[in-house]
Amino acid sequence: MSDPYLRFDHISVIFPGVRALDGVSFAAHAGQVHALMGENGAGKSTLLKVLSGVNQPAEGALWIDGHRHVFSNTREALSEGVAIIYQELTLSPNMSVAENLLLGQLPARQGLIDRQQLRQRALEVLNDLGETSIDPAMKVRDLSIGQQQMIEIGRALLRDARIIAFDEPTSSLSVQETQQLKRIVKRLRDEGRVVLYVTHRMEEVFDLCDAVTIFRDGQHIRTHEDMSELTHDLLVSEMVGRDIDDVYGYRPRQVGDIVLDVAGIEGRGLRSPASFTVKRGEVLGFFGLVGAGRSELLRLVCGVEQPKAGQIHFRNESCQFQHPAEAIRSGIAMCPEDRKAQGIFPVASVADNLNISCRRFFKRWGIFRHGRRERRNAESYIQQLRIKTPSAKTPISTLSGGNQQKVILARWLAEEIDLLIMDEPTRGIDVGARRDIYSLLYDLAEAGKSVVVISSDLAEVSAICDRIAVMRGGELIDVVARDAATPERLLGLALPA
Amino acid sequence: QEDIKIGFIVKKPEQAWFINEQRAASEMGNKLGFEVVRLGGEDGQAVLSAIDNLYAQNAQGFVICPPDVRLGPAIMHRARQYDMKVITVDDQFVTADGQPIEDVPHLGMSGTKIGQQVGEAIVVEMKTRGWDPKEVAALRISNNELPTAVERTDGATQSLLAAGFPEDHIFDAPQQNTDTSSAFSAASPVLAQHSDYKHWVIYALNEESVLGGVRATEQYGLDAQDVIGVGINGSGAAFAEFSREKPTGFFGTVAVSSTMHGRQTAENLYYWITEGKVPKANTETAGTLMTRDNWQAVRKALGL
Amino acid sequence: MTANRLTEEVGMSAQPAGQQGLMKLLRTLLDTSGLIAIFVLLFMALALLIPDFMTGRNMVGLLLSITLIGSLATTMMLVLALGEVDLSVASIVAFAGVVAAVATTSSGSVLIGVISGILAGGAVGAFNGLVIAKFGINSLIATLAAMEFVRGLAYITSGGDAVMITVPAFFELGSAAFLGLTLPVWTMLACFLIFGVVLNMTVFGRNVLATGGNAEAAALAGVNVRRLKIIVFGLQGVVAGIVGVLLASRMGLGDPNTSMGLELAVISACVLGGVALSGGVATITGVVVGVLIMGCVQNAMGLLNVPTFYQYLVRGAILLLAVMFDRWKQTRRQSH
Amino acid sequence: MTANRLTEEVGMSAQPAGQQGLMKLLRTLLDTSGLIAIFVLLFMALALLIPDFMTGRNMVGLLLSITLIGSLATTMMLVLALGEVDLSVASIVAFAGVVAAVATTSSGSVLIGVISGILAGGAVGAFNGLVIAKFGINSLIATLAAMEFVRGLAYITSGGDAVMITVPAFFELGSAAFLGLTLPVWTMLACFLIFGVVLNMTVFGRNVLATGGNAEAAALAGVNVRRLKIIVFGLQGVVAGIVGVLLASRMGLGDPNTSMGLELAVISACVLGGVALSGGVATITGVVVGVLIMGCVQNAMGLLNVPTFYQYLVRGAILLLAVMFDRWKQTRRQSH
Ligand SMILES: Nc1ncnc2c1ncn2[C@@H]1O[C@H](COP(=O)(O)OP(=O)(O)OP(=O)(O)O)[C@@H](O)[C@H]1O
Ligand SMILES: Nc1ncnc2c1ncn2[C@@H]1O[C@H](COP(=O)(O)OP(=O)(O)OP(=O)(O)O)[C@@H](O)[C@H]1O
Ligand SMILES: O[C@@H]1[C@@H](O)[C@@H](O)CO[C@H]1O
Ligand SMILES: [Mg+2]
Ligand SMILES: [Mg+2]
Repeated sequence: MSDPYLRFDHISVIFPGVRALDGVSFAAHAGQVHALMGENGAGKSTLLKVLSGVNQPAEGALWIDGHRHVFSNTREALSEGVAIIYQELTLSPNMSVAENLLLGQLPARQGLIDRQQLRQRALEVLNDLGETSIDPAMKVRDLSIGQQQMIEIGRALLRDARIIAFDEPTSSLSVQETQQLKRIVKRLRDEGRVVLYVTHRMEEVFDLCDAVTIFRDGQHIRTHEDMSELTHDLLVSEMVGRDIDDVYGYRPRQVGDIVLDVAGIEGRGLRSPASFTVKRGEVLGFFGLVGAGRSELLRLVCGVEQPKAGQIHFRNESCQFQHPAEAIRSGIAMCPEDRKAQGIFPVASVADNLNISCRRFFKRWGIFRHGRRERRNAESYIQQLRIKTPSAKTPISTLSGGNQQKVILARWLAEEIDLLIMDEPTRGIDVGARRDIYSLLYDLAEAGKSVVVISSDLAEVSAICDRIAVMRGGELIDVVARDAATPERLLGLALPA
Repeated sequence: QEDIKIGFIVKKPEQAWFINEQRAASEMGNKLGFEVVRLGGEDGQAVLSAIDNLYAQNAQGFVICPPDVRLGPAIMHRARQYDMKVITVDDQFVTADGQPIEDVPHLGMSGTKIGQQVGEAIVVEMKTRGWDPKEVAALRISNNELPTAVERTDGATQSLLAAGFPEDHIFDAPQQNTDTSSAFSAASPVLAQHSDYKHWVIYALNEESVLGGVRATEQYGLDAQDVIGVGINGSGAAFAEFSREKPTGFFGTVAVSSTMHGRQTAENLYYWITEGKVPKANTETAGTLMTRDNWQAVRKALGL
Repeated sequence: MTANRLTEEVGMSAQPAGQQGLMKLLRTLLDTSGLIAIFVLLFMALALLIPDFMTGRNMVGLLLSITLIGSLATTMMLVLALGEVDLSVASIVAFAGVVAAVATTSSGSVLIGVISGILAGGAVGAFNGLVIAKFGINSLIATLAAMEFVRGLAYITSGGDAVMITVPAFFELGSAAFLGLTLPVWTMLACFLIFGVVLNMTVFGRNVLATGGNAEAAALAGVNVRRLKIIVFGLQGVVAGIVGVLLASRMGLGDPNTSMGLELAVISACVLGGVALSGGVATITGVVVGVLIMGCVQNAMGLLNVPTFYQYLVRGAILLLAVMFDRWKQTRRQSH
Repeated sequence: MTANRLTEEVGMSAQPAGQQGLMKLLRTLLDTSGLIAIFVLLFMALALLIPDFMTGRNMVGLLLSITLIGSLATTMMLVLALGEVDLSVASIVAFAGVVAAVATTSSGSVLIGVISGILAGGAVGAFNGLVIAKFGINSLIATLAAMEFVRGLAYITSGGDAVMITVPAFFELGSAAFLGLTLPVWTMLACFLIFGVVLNMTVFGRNVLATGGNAEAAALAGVNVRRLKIIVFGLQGVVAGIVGVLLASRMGLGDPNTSMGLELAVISACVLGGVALSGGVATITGVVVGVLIMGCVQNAMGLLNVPTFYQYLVRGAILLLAVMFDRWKQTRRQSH
């Protein structure tokens, strides 16, 4: 093989209390899709941030095309032909799609923006991304998360970079959009660029990648250049340091009476009235493409938004929640899909993020919080979900994306409620932790609670749920029992007719 | 004999008037051998803190121009607690029923009287110019939030009315601040509304505000000959105007010697502390009309 | 809404075509840009109800009275669009005026005076920008400090008293007229134009908005956020300097006490004009309308002889109502 | 950093145990909480350099001089922690004082006066909260409107002149002393204690911080954000009401002109104390230290007879330097 185009040379990155990367060295070649894999907090994003100049290594350097670099800001990296799609969305919500796509390189003549060219280039790349329904003049805040993710990708494409890195791009993409992305990635490879690809989805690795580098605890474990000798089990055990036979580990159980009965509900984001039920001890899945209206429907159920029509009965009582607080008090809670915007309190500690809702169960004299119980609660979840954090007092914003997601999940798992709605719960979570989370969900169901899981991950939704509701374009199409829920059937229902 | 230290607390320490006053007091201190601590007291809270601060420094008394004349009882309460002697300057304390507090020595000019002087000066100049009262309007730039301002403009109004100026020719322009540009903004709509008058007279609480009114008349193309503005104080704003090449609508100002006020009150307090000589209960000073013709002489005479 | 529909129906059936067109125009205006509609309605009401309002001299006076707020609002718009705020503008205005007065008087040259004043303003602005961009200090606190500091400098430079200007040419600057409008008015109009173009049509302006919307995103996309901030605060300083010099020349003196509290009026005008304090949202038409609404209301209160104390109530109420109306429009549009 | 390490080594080897302990204490202090360290150093410097500073009488005066800012800063801390701001506090102080004075004088009862004043403050605060929470109006603009409006109310209630209080018992309220400290001081200390506990030890306080950190997330996590905002602004109003009543009682009059600009001083103290204007971050010790630093500096300038104009410079510079130092500490800690 030719000389590697990109080489990481003994890179170490140190944050207070954490050695995020520890002398990492490996190389990636031009015309290669190189997967980076590892548990949450292993250091994948940090490595990409070194590549893009956001983080500076304490030691080590990058070699690009035979030249040594240590970037001190993103502009330097961009000018050396490095483009990164970050794990968290980085868009300016009130600006147009076109401006967001070309931010940092807006076309201009004598300082004045060339509107025509701006629109033209935006249209081209949108077309390329398969997002033909998006108008370049639309505001980014009016797009769904999946569409926003595609805008991020488009921005990187417009850079015409030699090195393109994707940090979990598919975690918020639908099946369709994922297909589109794979096509783009393959094209980039064929054009002879270096593509780095971070993901937690096994099937993508085997489907798309030419090499895999595995990290654990900030250390480089191994780089596989020959995909034929790599098996699923080997990959998992190298990543998490133990064997996991079946991630989903479905546990059958007896379901009880109807707990939640939603009848003819209408509201924003829904095209026609929707009806469904949830039973005691059941795990109900909601599958659909991005924008199918799943989040909207369940937001109507738990008081985030108010329905325009229809009835909701919870435990045989009619209810009309004006606010999530009311729903939570009645025993329904929803874990939101957008971690950054709706989930975390960035400056607050892990413990505060975790205890925000459940602390009402152990407050003292009606108003005072119970410091010791809160600490114990936080520590127990940190352990159970293997949350990688220096301590419970660490600000959550310094955790890796997946570990933040675990904290948010723990916030709701700690709730003693009867119906838990989880919107894309395992987004960005590693295999090992997913297994733990599924098992906690089954525990809840076995204890007589009910769980609703909204998921765009076809394999997940068909493996862990007892029944699966499928939505398409704002309509609830059908509810399929587990036995009948083959991936083909679900996808057939979800795709536009 | 221990060192003598007195305070000099003023309500607006940034104003030229008070700067002069405090500086003159310090000069007197240098001459007679006592220390003057210059402090600001922009509102009641700040005044009481200033007094506490003086007490911490072992000052034996203070001269004060209070931010509100009704603060008298509270200030005196504190001063007695600390056994400090008090003299008021410029603005005199009043009791709840509006009567001056007689047992605190005072030196200053009455707002009403100084206002009346302004009014009289305007009346005289109107006669000199031979204006027909039917064609004259008065622009009263008012500031109802400041009691002293009200006294002054009311005083001027009184004199005008007494001289037969028609009451319905007096128009209010309430300003939001005490500076030139706020007076300008306030004056503009009033002038726009009453374009039918040939001559204008302008008065306000101080020179800066009168100047703002004068600038507004210029904006509407009124000739300097058709405007009589008379200010109060005798500060840089007036000197600037008088030293311009051509006369403007700013006819004159009633100047008062801030220097004398500062010097005199500091001296009185010093002798009160050292020799037990109680100052006169109330010394009223008067203003001098300063115009383009005599301003340098008056300035010198008043030590401004 | 019912009321609206009613008006429309009446308009359709009974009224002549011209009025019908007007009605429709008004409704679209109200629907698309609430604030402009408020302003148009307000202006028409004032013109009808107050006899002296629409006179030429009142309009000239009105224009002149908003020059300070108007000029400063254009660069404040950029500052706010960036997600920052500048509390030091009023102090800069006073300081620049004093510097210009002192420099003119001591050098005898108007040019030197004007340039020193503007440079003084620009220097303070650039310093603000540097502190904020380079040290990451919150702009509210940095400019609050500058507000104190620069006011102090103005006092020290002037010795506390208004500084007289003895060079006659300096006064003429502020009253020099062209097509019936004076230099301060032309300056304000130029600011509207220039910064309108800057905001909407230049890369710089779009980068300002993007940075205000999401500073991290802009930095990651290669926008030089630091330089951007320094330039924007510098511009704000320069404009405040120009405003200060013109004010000094109009008033004939450099007054260190001038324009207290002006910063809040400028910020109000911007926010009234739909500029988001959180950054990322701003339009020049909004700002112009915000300035005009505030100016008209103040002018009308003068014409109507509203008692001072009630002027406070009116100003407070107008501000609140206008912003509330704007919010209401937005939620209405969203729920359509 | 090298300098620091040097000091440590020297400390280790050559100095006696007591001093070594002190050195170490100072260094930890400097490392963990920059601001407290600044304050301790400042205080020691003032005590050493200014003879009259450490006297009992000066300390009592110092404490009394910070009661307004100190009391108001505690609830402002909650408002800022919520990611909001309240510019109307100074107007509320004036209004509450006027109301208390008028009510006492007309009813002859101190109790009625005090209660009316506090209620007036609380009502304004609750109204602010309602407008902000219910209509989603930006708090800066809503409270700016309230600042004008309420100041107007104060003028109207009082007729523009300060209202003197004729009931002697009212006068005594402000000077009633216990253990050598007067009621305003005790009130401030109580505020420090109560709101410190509220912020740190109650569910309410944590919800305030969470809402300031991410309001949408807080709402989804079951926090009733609207009610929270109304309560916090209401509390701010009540405390401003109490402060206003106490001030009126100390002055013997309800002055509609009092405390102009106090809101900015209060916000400065909070920000100096490490409260983030973007919400979500606040500590009571920080706020107390912020208030103390500002108070000490002002007090020392009085004792040192610093000329007024230079006081502006000093205040501005101290504010900027303290915040810059704090930032520097943070980045230093991060890069370790
Ligand atoms: N700004 C920061 N400050 C402190 N610690 C940080 C910071 N950023 C990352 N870390 C720490 O560095 C480690 C590696 O984080 P990184 O984000 O690279 O993980 P990752 O492999 O991308 O994980 P994930 O799969 O969850 O995204 C984590 O332990 C994280 O807590
Ligand atoms: N902020 C918004 N403004 C306008 N329309 C929106 C907004 N967010 C979502 N929508 C629209 O609402 C509908 C449902 O969107 P949403 O993405 O929440 O569906 P979903 O099925 O929950 O998908 P997913 O959870 O996978 O993102 C879509 O038509 C989408 O375009
Ligand atoms: O406020 C005024 C001041 O401007 C000066 O004229 C002296 O008297 C005070 O009352
Ligand atoms: Mg990551
Ligand atoms: Mg969704």
